[in-house]
Amino acid sequence: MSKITVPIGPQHPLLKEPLSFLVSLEGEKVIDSTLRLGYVHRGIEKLAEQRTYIQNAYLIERICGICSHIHSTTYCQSVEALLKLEVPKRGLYIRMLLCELERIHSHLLWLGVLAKNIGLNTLFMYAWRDREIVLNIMEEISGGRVSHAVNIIGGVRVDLNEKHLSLLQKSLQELNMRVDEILQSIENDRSFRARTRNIGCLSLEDIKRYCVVGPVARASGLDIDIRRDAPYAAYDELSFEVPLMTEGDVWARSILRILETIQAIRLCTQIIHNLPKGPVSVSAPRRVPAGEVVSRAEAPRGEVFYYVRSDGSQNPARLKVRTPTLTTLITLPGQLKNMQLADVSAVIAGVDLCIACGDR
Amino acid sequence: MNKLILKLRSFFYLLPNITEALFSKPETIAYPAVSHRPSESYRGSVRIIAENCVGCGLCVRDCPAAALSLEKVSKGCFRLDHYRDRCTSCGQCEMSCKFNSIYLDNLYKEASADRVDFFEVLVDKTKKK
Amino acid sequence: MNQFYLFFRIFIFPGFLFLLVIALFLHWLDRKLIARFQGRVGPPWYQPVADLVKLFAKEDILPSGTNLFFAALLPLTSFASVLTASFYLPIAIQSAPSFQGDFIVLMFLLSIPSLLYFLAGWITGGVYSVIGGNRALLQYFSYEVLFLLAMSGTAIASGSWSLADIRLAQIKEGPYIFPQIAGFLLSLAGLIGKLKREPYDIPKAKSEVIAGALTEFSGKKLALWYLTIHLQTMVGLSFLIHCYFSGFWQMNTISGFFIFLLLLIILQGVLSAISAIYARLRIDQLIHLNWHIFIPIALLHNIFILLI
Amino acid sequence: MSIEKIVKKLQDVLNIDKPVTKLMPTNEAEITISKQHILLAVKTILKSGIWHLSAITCQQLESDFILLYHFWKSGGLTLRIRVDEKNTQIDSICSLVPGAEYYEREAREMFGIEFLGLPNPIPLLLPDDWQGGYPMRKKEPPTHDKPEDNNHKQKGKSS
Repeated sequence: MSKITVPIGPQHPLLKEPLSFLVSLEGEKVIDSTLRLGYVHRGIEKLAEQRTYIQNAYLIERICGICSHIHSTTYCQSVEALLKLEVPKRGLYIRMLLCELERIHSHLLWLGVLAKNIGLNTLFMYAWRDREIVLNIMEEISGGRVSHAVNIIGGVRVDLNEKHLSLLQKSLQELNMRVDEILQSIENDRSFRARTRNIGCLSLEDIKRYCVVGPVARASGLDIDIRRDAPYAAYDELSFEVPLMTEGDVWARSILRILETIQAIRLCTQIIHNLPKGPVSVSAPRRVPAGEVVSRAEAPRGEVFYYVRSDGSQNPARLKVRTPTLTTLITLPGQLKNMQLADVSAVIAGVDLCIACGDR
Repeated sequence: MNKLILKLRSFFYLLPNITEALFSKPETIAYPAVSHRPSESYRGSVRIIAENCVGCGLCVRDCPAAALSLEKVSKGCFRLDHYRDRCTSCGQCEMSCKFNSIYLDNLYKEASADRVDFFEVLVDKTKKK
Repeated sequence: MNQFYLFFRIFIFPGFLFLLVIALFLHWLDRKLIARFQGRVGPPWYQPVADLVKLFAKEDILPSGTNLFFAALLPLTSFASVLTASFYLPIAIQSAPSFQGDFIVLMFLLSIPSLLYFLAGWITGGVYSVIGGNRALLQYFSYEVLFLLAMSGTAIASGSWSLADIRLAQIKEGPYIFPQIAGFLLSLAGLIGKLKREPYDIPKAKSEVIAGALTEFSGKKLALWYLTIHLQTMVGLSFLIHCYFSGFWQMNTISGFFIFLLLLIILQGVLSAISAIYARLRIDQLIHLNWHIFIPIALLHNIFILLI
Repeated sequence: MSIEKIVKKLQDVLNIDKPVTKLMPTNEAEITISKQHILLAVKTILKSGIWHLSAITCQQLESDFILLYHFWKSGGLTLRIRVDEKNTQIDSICSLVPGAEYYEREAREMFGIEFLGLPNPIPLLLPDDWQGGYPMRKKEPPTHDKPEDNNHKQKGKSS
């Protein structure tokens, strides 16, 4: 049978962001695939070297539209470590609240994308409908639906008032109900199972070899979560579980992400109940003393890594961003091998790519 | 028995959900007909109270998108420009301002197709005195 | 039959114009229902017309090297074949010319668009088009057999391959929907395959092959393809209604007309619900489902009918 | 095995007597090794139970390049390697840690570090026909866009 090369991307209905995939087909079977990044490379690492620390907090947020808050959190965390600043507890809690809200938002968005790619449009609409609740909360708190501009060096910019708290309480309850419903449907719905079971499997060995992080690793049975293993912000004061699955296929990943969403809702509830009193930020100097710092945080897609080196001026001398998408991208050609073309969409959606994160 | 029902239901699991959705109010709005109302804390576009502005340039220095520019003519005479196409509505200018002059409104505006709309002179104190 | 009546019959009612209006209405109903199932507002009533007008006004672009004659011929032929099919069918309770074997002719005419769909993918030559066309052909062999087998249950029961006889037999024995409910459901599945609706929308799976064989089409030709599919929905549903429900009314009556419309709307609702609750099948799952489950059931069903 | 023990083992294997510095925050150990030892060091680390490579950071200090290999297992361990500007070759660790491929490719195209044995040495982020040198090097002049470039300024209206 002759070989056909199907271009998936840079523009393709399957991808929400530009990424070039060349899939070689034999009939309907994928025999090879190559991958090309860089269509949304904006040179943010270089750009950050020319801007002040204050400006960078907003620049970093623009790395990605889905996990914007966790990026700026990690960045601010590392600069605060350089400055040896003690961020007030209330500020940390609000940071965490937004991180967890963002996790809910990202996972629901991802479920929608997966459902759309396998042709289950109803679930797609339901997932995005429920995501709207989170977006409304975030808009109410920060004034922006995806780029919150909440983090500043030394704390956060917004404070929660009674109105926010009551809104949060009400919305989180409703969200909990709806996410439960979604979990039920993806566990039980036959057509969803038929399209996601036993595809895109990654073994624990592969996960370790490719240094995969986040839900993809946890769905294959690797117990890794920065929030628990190396607590940042105030995660050591909260109790939560890290869900684990062992199947490692797309179905396991979807169940796992929804379980994580439920945990995130639990965390949010804890945060609003235990919110400490006091200021939300401390003032930070413009100049940062020389030094190097490494900072990690658990983004919705896994471990985010930041390295900041300061030479004592207003601008960072080097800012390195490693996003979780890069780790999962490496595994994709291996996952796609010997797969049907119809499953390519499910697998690509299943690893939850964020190309803008990967390209920076 | 329950298991059997669940198994049978798994063939058309979403059926109850879609029936429920059919008879409840839609979650979306018919957008251009029904206007979207952002929340009160929504970060809109940059506004200024011109009397308070002294032309210190703090906002210009901190703007991450270089959307503000200050032209100093002489002492006390200056002009503050705003490039709305660059503005990301982050609100850093509002935080940097020590004189309660620059702020963000909470109005939702559609983007314009006219270039002129993307440039705005916020404060013009060039011809004062 | 005078000339004027013939003109009226072909172009106005129940011919072209009526068909078009009802087909577009059904299409709107489909979109509105799916939107409501998903918790959305859905399009306004004029949306299908607006879409068609927009498409007809658009520039017609095809990849260089495409045979322009065939590219124009294919949508026209498929549109014509569906229209022709509609004339043999007593749509809207209007009597139609009937002869022994028109059941088979109708089957054939309704299957022409699917074949041409494959050719459309082949002549435009884009990667997605070719894959979409191949998939359409692969799917064709499974649902077409199913559709024919399931529908022929009514012909077997009435002992004739003529649509008029099938109706007469139903008036005598009662509608076939009750004794042949399994056959009806299977032919509905076949019809979904024919219309390439979810979950049988493999040839035009958006996340894999963009728009399948129609990827490279645009403008008027694409509008004609869409119109063909809308009409095919209408004609296919009418065919089902005629074969399974036509014992409910007398020919050429007002009440019959309204029952027919009501059935059409209900069946369209069923189709919408089915496409809302199922994910797209994979091609191997489709073949497994059709050849291993549906077609054997249809065969057994027919044998059962033959025995009684 | 705890990070301290691994660091000790590394020092034994590689014969390093330089003190171990600490990157902030405090549980991030850092050890300087020479570039010949990279494969040996990574092998030792993998053997002692750390498999996760968080990132490879490359940066330019005056004329030299610094490569930082950030390993992690409940605590960080960073290998610091100095690479001379004149001889930017270093062994690729892709054979030991396949997940390092993208980090090495990125360092290769952004800084011009040559990784020997990199399985797929094509550009990762930059265009295939990129002619602009190594963009992250300090010598590359930053292209800064100024608001004065706006050509619609003259037509502006005042509020």
